[in-house]
Amino acid sequence: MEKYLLIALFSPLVGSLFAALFGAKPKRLLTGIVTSALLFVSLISSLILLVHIASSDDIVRVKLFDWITVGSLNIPFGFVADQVSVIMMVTVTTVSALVHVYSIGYMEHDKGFNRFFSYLSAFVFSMMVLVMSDNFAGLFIGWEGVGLCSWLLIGFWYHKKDETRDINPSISPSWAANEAFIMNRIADLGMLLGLFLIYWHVGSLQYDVVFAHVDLLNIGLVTLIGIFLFIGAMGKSAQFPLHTWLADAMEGPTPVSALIHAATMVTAGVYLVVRAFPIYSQIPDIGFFIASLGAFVAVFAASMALVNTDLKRIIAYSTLSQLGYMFVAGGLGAYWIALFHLMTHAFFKALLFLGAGNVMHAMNDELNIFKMGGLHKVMKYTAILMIIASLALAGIYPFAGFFSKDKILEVAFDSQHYILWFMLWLGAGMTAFYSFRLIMLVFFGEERYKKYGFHPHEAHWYMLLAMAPLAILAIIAGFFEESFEHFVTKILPEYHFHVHGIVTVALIGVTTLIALSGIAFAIYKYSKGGFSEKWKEHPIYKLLYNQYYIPIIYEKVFTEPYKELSKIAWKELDLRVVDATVDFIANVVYKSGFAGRVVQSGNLSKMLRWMVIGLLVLIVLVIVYSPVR
Amino acid sequence: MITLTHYLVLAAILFSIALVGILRRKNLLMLFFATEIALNAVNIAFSAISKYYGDLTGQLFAFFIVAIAASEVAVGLGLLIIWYKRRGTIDLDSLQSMNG
Amino acid sequence: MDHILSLLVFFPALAGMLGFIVKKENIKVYGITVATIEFVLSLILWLVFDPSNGGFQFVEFIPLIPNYGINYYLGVDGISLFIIILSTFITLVGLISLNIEKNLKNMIISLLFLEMTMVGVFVALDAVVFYIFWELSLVPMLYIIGYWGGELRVYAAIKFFLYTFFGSLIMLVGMLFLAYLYYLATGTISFAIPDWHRLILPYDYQIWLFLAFFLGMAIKVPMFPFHTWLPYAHGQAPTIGSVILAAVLLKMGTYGFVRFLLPIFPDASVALIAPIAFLSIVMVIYTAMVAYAQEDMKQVIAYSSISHMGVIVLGTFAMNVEGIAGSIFLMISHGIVSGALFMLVGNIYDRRHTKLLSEFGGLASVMPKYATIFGIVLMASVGLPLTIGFVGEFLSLMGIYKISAAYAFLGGTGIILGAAYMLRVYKLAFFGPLTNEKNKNLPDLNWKELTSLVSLVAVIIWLGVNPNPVLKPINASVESMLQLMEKKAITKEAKDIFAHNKVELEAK
Amino acid sequence: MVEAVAFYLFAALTIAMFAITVMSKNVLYSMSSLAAGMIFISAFFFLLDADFLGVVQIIVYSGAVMALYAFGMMFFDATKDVKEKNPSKKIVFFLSGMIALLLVIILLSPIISEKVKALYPMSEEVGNAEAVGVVLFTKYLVPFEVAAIMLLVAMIAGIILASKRMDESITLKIDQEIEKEQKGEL
Repeated sequence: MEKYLLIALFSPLVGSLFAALFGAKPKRLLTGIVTSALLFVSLISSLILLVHIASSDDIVRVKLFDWITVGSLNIPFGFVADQVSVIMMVTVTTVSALVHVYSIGYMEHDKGFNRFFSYLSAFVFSMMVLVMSDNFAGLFIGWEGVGLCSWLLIGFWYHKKDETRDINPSISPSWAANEAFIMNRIADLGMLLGLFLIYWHVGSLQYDVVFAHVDLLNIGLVTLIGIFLFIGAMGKSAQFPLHTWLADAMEGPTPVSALIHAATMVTAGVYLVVRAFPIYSQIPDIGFFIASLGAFVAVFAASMALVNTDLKRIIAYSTLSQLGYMFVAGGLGAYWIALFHLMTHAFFKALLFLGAGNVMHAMNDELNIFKMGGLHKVMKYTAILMIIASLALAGIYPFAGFFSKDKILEVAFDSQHYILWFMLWLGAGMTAFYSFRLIMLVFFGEERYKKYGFHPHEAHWYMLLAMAPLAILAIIAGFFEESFEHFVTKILPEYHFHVHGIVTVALIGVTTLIALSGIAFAIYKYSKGGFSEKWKEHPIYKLLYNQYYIPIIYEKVFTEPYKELSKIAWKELDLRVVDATVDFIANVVYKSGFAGRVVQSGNLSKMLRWMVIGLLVLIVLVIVYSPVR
Repeated sequence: MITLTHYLVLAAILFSIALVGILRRKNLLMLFFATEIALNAVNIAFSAISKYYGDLTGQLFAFFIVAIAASEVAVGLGLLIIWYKRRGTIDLDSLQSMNG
Repeated sequence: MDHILSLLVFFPALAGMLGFIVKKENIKVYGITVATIEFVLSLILWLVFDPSNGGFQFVEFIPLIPNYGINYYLGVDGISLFIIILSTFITLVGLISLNIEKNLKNMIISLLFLEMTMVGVFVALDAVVFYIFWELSLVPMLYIIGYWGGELRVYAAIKFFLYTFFGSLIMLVGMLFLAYLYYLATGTISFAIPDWHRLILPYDYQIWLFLAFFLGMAIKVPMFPFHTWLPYAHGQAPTIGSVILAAVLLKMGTYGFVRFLLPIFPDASVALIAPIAFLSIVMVIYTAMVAYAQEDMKQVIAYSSISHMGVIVLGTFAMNVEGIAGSIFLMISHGIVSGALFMLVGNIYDRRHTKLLSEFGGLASVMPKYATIFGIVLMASVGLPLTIGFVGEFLSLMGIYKISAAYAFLGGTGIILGAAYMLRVYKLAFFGPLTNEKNKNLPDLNWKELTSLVSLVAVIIWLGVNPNPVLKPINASVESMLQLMEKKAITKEAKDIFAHNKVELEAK
Repeated sequence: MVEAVAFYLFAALTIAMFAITVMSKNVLYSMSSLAAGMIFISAFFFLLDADFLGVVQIIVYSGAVMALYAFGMMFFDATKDVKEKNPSKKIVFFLSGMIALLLVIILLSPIISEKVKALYPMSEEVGNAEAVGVVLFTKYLVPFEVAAIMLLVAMIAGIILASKRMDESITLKIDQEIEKEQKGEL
């Protein structure tokens, strides 16, 4: 089985390096095909591992060689395929294999075709390292690796120039890429500190050693570790206040958004919390904080999605919101539910993004949904696929989202955090509304695109074909709930519900109700032409539309002062104070040399006089310091 | 009784006279003379010490000083003559080309 | 093998002397050949080096002035081994990429001479020999900056020389006094560093001597606030000068910390952790900010060098194996990475004769190979895992975390700020539309530049993925050094730190 | 007693002579008094049992050196009074006076003579000249030879310097003249 593990891990890397060989060359279809094929190899290996583990409960471990050995620190390149990581592996490889196939069509006219596949496969490799590593350091490698690939891919169209926020809220791909990288770095520092803390008190970064040892540590320490690790998770999963990069990351090509910024990378934070459950289950207070933050983000992000006009940004906010849901589950100790939602979300959100990609492709990269409408006539399949995804997202039975999301609400209610439950419930309604607002504005209603002279067309058949499995999974994944629970709770703790029967049914009913009413409201409102223009002047609309002004606040509070400060540090402090002091000392020496130059007038009789004065001084010294007294 | 100290004090006085000459005179020739006086003062001191410690080294030192003084005079006078030929003066203040 | 160190030290200089009779057309080939032989010699040294032995190996001892304990005393341990290889490697790579027309012969001869002094500093086990090489290294560098530099070269060269020279003189006084103390303690004078390592000094003396040594080395590092010579030197020096300055010469300072300060003055080192950590943290954050404000590409990298050196110093004063070994590894990785960065800036300077960021933009589309290599090196510089930059930074910060979490946090902000200024440079130079007409037809890297850069990139990735061959010898030497320090410690504070500066499993 | 009388007499004479040397405005007077002072100094050497040195003093100083000076002075206009613009005399006398005073203080203080051990003790049996000769040609042979060479060199140097046609010597031309020459003005 070790063989399959290594194949699953390294075939994306091979694909990436292969594509990199042609990096700067013109498009070669071969690179797309090879990388996709290798990802399918990886997918199949992951499935084989899944079946193997499911059938035998045998955890596969591989240790390649030692990475860092210093003092008592020993970090190996160790990989493990257990119930949790194999689920992640399957999810990641499934979505990425399909996205690869899809990208062959999506990127067909792009100059950087080969480069794109190289980056994309490199991303998959990093993600596999992240999920398969058997220690925190390996996780960190993947963690940074996906950050790097995300940077490369967000900034894929690096040649675009910077715009003002009014024209493009993300300024430019390269700006967005840098923002994402730096934001993640902030969180990574937290995570690094967490690793240090673990190492100095446990002496190892191996999961099993650390988790076996957690019980022995005092609770304050565990709390601190939990906080530090969660800071890392906050960055990668774009939780408030480190969330702004995710919406801006939509500057990358859409398959990237589907794979990285919806399905896989952003869920790494959730994965970390799930993976580190022995730590988090020790510290329910921090868990509750995580859940609260998650619930807040769920509503906060959904509210921004309500009014946005950018096709991809809406989906990005919805991702953010769903990540909030996952953290609620993770924070409240329902680790397997968080993981389950992570998986179903990966499927339907990737589907949604790929659908959005089709639309963009059809509309020449136009993103404003108010310039679309009535597209279902030309893009029938895309419309169907996106509606399936939206239904799943809204949590309608029997789509996958229903099962996972509903469980999270149940957990919130069951653990008696009714406020959280209420927020999530509200979020569910908002989710349903904005999803169908998007569907309505894009696919139905007046055909506004004609006004702008677009000629939309359906995407390639293989792009649709690539989306089909995701659609199927978005529909049926929910029915695997029981077996999923059974499978992962071999590692993860079970969540025991206290409420049963009628209350559960009522909860499901209430939730479904708000989701349905959200959908109904959206359909009703937008079939009639949407909200009035006056609404756009409303302060609440503006607040939401401008993302609560947070990006601007960040710019005013952090970015610009930092720029100013660094200018001051350089021009005022470094040049005028530090360097000037050095030069001043040098000048004093230099000037005193000039002053002393008078002595060397060249006049011999003066020199003689100096000589005699020197002699006198020496004689005085002889008398003063005479050894004979 | 004449002791070593007498000689040494005499040497010191002579040396100071030489110093006066060195400081006061601007004529290079006079400076040479003053230098000779200083050397002689030291010679006296050496031979006095030599005598009172019963050691010949002092005398020999004085002897070498005499040799050096002789060479110094030979070379110095040569240079002085050249200088005088070129400048028409042997005033110390005319030696200003070493202005720093 | 007995005299391999002497061979390593003097071969380049002797070959450099012979270089005077080599024809002008052949001098470059000659220089590269010599540097290659030297590099191979250093690799042989590594090959025959016993990684499990923490002590000095290949020791050579010839009495020079036995009455004053001054001897020709060479030796190498895990701490110095890789810095030696770094020196020879960087010299070789620098020579390959050398792109100078003016008086090439003198340049190559000075480089070979410089190589001798660099290797000499790292193999010297006698303080006098160390000091001689330490000072001699200034001479070729002064010449390189002063002759081949930019407009302000004379100012920069003199500032570099006088500033570092001033520091070294204070260090020299410290050395003399230390030898005198050794005399008082044992009755014989000795300048041998291993002898000094065994000397237990009273606390007061330790503090004063520590400060004397520290000042000399801190200027070389350069620690804040003694850093202002560096931007000038880098700004004016030719590419090769900057490469060697950043890659190796700065390491002399931090190497001195490890070789002199820690083992000779363990108590003073422990007592002064806080102020030094403060300086290093200021250095990390402040210079990172200054780097962010720069308009000149090379200055960004110059300041980034200082910022990274701050992390090295932090790691050194972590007083545990992880931190010190990490800081030594970081010295090597910083040497490779900053060398590569300066070379890259040199490449673009050769093409455009400007380093101003405002002149560039969108270079990624005209020079994809260049952009790729720059990207990889940049990522190594910001410390991405699986590149050489991560290992050292991770270990250094991990080490200092044991001393204080706050130090680790503040020093760690360097990884955020580092990403900020490096990505800013990358964005301004490589991203965005290609606006400047002059950039539209820039040629991509030629084979000469590619050879040198690819070899650096190969090292960056190889040691990033598999740092253990390097870490193992370092680990052994650092461990034996720490044992020595623990044995020597006299103050309670120092004893505490050495006793508890390791992983301690906690039981509830 | 005789010794004391002789010492004081010659001391007074020497001091007087040298004072005249230093103070006189006329070079001829100075030189004459210097020669006289030199001869008086040799008296001290005889008093100190350094016969050889005394003889050398008279021969070398009063003979050779003074002759040199006398010949040298022929090049200069020696009859004129020397005109000098002297700086403040106060400083001169103050400095010299202070030095004299301090030297006297130093020399008056007791010297720890017990520790001094003669390297080349004087013997009563042989004469001074003989003893000096023995030491000079054994222990101080090399310095003696060096001194001889030095004298030779000085002699040659003196001859060359004084005899060369100075107008054309490049080595001693001052910079301005060289420049002029280069410009073709000379």
